[in-house]
Amino acid sequence: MSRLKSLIVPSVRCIVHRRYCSTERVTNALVTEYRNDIFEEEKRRQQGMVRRLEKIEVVHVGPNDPGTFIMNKNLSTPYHCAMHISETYTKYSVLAMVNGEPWDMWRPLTEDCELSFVRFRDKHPEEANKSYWRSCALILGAVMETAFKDTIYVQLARALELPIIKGMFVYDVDLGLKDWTPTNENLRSLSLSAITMKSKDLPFERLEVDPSLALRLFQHNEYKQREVEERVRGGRVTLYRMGKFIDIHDGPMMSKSSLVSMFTVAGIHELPGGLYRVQAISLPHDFYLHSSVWNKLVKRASVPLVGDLSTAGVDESWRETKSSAA
Amino acid sequence: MAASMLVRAVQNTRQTWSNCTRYASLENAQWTLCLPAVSTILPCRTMTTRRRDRLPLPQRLYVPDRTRTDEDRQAEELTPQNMAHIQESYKEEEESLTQARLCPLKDEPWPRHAWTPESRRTGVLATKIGMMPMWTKTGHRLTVTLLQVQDCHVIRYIPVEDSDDPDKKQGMLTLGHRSCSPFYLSEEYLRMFEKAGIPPKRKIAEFKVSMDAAIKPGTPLYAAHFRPGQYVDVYGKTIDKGFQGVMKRHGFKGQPASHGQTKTHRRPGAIGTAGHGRVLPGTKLPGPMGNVVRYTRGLKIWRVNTKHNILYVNGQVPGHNDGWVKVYDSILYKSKHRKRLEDHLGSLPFPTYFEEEEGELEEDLYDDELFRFDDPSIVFETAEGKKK
Amino acid sequence: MAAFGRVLLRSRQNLCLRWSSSTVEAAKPAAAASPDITELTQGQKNKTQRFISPEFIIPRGMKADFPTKNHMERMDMLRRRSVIDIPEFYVGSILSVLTADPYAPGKYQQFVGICIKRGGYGLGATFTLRNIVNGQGIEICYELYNPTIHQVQVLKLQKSVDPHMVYLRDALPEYSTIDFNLEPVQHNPEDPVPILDTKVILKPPPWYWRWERVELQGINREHMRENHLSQKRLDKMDKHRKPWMEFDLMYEYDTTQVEQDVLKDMQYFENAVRRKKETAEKADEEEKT
Amino acid sequence: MRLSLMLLITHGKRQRKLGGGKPQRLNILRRVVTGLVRHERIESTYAQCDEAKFYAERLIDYAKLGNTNAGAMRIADYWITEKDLIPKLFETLAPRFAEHDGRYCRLYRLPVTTQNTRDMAVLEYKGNPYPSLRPIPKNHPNSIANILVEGLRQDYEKKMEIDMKDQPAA
Amino acid sequence: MATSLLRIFHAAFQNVEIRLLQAFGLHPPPGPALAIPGCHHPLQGSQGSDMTEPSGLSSLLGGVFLMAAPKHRQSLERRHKRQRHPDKLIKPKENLFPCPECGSMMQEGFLCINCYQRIKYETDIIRQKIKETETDGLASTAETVVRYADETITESDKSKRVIEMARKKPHWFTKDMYDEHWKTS
Repeated sequence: MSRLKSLIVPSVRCIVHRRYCSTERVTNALVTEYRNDIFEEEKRRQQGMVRRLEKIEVVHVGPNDPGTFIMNKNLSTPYHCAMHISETYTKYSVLAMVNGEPWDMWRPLTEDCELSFVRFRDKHPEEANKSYWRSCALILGAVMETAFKDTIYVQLARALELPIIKGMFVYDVDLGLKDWTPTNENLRSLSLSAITMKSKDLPFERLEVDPSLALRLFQHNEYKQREVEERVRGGRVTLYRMGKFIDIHDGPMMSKSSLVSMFTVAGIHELPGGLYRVQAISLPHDFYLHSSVWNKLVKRASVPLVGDLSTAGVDESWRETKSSAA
Repeated sequence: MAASMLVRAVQNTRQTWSNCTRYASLENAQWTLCLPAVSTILPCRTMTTRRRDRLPLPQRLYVPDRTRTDEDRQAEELTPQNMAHIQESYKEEEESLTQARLCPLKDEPWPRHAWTPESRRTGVLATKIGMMPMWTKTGHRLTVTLLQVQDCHVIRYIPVEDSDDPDKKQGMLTLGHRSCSPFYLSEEYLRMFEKAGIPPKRKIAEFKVSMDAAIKPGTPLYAAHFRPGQYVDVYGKTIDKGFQGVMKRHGFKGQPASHGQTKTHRRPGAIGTAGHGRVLPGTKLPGPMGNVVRYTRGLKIWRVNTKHNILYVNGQVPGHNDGWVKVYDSILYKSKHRKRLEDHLGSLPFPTYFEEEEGELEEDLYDDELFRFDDPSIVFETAEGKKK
Repeated sequence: MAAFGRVLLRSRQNLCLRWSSSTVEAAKPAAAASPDITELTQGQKNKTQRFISPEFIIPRGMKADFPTKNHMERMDMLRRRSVIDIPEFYVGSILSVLTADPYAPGKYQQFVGICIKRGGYGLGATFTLRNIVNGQGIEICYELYNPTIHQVQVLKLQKSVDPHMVYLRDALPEYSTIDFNLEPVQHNPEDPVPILDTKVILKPPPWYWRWERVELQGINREHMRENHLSQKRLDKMDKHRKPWMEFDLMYEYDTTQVEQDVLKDMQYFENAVRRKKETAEKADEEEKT
Repeated sequence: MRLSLMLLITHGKRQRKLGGGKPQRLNILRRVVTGLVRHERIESTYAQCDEAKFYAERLIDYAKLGNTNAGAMRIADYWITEKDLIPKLFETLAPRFAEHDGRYCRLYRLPVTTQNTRDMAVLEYKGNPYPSLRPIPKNHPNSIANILVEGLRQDYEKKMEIDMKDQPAA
Repeated sequence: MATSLLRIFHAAFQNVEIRLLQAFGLHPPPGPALAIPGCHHPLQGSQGSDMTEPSGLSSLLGGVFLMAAPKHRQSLERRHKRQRHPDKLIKPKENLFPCPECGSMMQEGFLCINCYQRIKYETDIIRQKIKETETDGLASTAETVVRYADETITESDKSKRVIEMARKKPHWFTKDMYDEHWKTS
């Protein structure tokens, strides 16, 4: 199998380059392969840089199951610590808090620290909620990229960060289509592909790379290339991979796609610029909403979101002040 | 033993638990998506599966989970404030829907037809709420059953062409009975009521009607559909008595208490003969009693209360108090006294009682022979013909 | 006989103690007395509160207690009560009842007797009168809301200490012999209801029921024990006593809620009648003008 | 099995048998109720706890009538077998529930495990000093489900405000 | 064909021979169809004894208890059908879920045994301390409050009996908030 792969992968790469260079049609599947190859290579390179195993002391602080773990520096992640405690920690934890700061579940630990886990059911799950909402937007992007036929080349533009109280998350997509109004059945098939993605239980991998590599990785997507420049933090850019889908984001993201329980693509409508805005709503696995309540929420999320989105941040701040006052 | 059972159960459940989480995705997939509207509803099995008493029962769609309701689960999830909002919004929806039906609408009402002897009106769904004595004007004591018509609405009409009537003469009218919270109901079941634009109902049932007696979905039905003096048939499910002996089940006489009887006081006696050497099928023997559907036919309506929508029906009616029954126009004596019946039925509101047309009725409609409690006490005339 | 025994054991007077916030009646302050006058003793009867006849109180544990049905039934009862006057009376009172009877000469029948039993509830309520005419005991069970009843008159208002006085059937005839021409004894409505506390001497057995097993106050138990009971029956007597029953709180019946409902319905009925009268008067005036 | 008081009387179903006949049934329940008044939280079989709950609540109703009431004292004297608890009933428990009406007890079932093979339950008076047995409710206002529904509510309130403004104008 | 017929005839003749011998008392009778516990064979058992051998069925039953015994072995299929019928198997519980507090599995409608045990332990300690305050053995009429090392007493609790606990308040200790829930219900 591996031999077969070693034979195929370079050939695919050649095809992509040849085709692209020869201005033949680019498909999302080929681009995804190309991006994954670069991502894998970079990941292997970074892991190879850890020459020597060093031990760090991680203290688990929480109401239940306190303890200290001796873990590997730059290799062990909070998820591995959770595996040492119990299955419920791996299942229900959304984020880790390392020395009081949100930390991805799959991000390696770098020093001695105090560790705690955040769930959706906690008294103050704000960080978890935010990460859930942006992770769902990422899943939505993955759905849009894989759902269309090869004849259509989908370019993801941007995921807007909306507060949860708006009742939706959105992804702007360039479909290369005009005047397309999706039917209810189309929306349903999109939702279904999101649900199947969730059932695969895919982890959200994190990788910090150089901006030049990110530019090379997103060379087939003009919008993402523009985004790379905005996302540079301290000379580095953060990439996230879920399954085979790779996106650029600051993070942090939730641990696994199986934390989603309900996911409905509520509506797609065309923006003035030619882009399409995809609106969806989702609920974590820990919660229960009756179908009649859920239908109300979906109905609300299907109303087209247009115009100035700068007020979104205002709402967010209002929400936070209110919750802190309460 | 019990402990080991639990341990095993836990082990089993651990496996199923993980399976559940894995398969939950598929379940949720079905649940989350808006499936296309399905007009046919999946048939559910009825409650009784006894061999002898298996009769074609109406489909049982309303199957609430009594252990822990969806509403409870929802209340645990949401803050009291949010939960209150959700519940209020349901109430408002229900009100708006009902009001919308009561006011005149944009779409036109269905055409109305005159009554003909071939017409067959719809019945209504009602709740049995108890019994009480009443007296006629001759001092004769009656026992009447009170049937209340509660939020009875027409949900849908299946026209003659689509109905499974072999003669293609009668359509089907689905009625709903007693509004309830949507938390108890499945999404599929709720969709039917959305179409008709009425709040969801606990119980639905079908009635055969002739073509000219079709009523538009969304129309409310009242007790004034029936009038005093009319005869009705009542359809209900009898009280379950469980496994009973022949004396209670078939009214056998039993056997003497003494004179040498050993263990045969309530037994049936001989059940077979030497001739054929077997027990003939259909022999009356002990067995399950009750819990079967029954018609009680030819019950006179003595009084109708239009305010609370109560029918005062003569005699007994099958079923528990708080159980549902179907009330029809009686089909008795149809051939014998056809002329009289036609006169009688022709005077009834057709296809049903509409509030706007007949105007407001009196609170209580009485039969002419019934003693009203407002009237002075009964006096019997003496032989001379003068009153004392 | 057996049938009667069952009825007796099932009757709510015997099994269900009424609670109604008046259970602990003996030591209760008079101000907090409940409207349930049937259960109150003389000193606590508050005349400002209305009398509720016992048939208005539905028995405990009706299979399905429908407020609508109860309301409709009460309305009919109140309608009937607005036509004929059904006075306040108790077990032990002496009543005279006039009924229309198609088979009686003159089409009317009058009967006088002592009320030994009240039964039923709602429109089906009954009361039983007993008298001895020409040495023959006669009991008539009347339906309280039967439209053939023309008049119910209380000749002597008194109240037995027991829930029923069926033991008069086995008592000496002098206790249930009542003169048909008895003059009505006037009773001041502000006075408490007199208590009938005669101790009845029973005839020798056979009896209608084994009275030694039932704890009824109106029977002269000492006389019964000395004259009528064999040693075997005396031995069995204590076996059937249930002293714990008064402490089994589960058998109590809290009637406060029912009483409130009844009072509300009474108020509703009065208002409806008043409104009807006013509209009728208005219509008359309009006609005149 | 007793479902409710109404059902008990309705169908002629008898109370749950606890062994030893009717008088013995009350004797068992007296012991349970006395223990409950003393400790305010007891563990016993589910059948006994479920039956005793009704009596323990009714006893509070009587205690609220006051210790000068002879009827209440008589009932308390019967139901509380250890007499030093009678002042506690009248002076501690009755004032605690003075403003409340109805259910004064809570009943929890214990799972059947290898150690505990009987069907056991815990019965307690509300307002006791011990740590609460009830799980802390998890319906925090910051959970995602609540935020989503609150968004619905805010939309609705905004719409109502607009309607209110429009109405006087119209 | 012929050999099998011969075999049948041979068996039949043998049977007749044995019956004849039995009739003349020259052959022991066949063993009973009912097994007799505590006795190998009725005749073998009595051979060694000097007692005169009683005759008839009543003598056979005298002092011996007869039990029904299977005549044939049941096949595996039959046995498994009976023992492993789906109705007899333990049904898996569907209403188990992880405790929101501690994460161990619990059943719906029941307490979490893990949480209950630590609460019970704490309750016992408090109860023991309450008992120590009641030196005369009579129940106190004062309301009780528990104060942990890191807590201060509110004004309203000052008149109550205070139970001092030396350690810090555990995180799962919540006071019984019966007032709030009363209002909502």
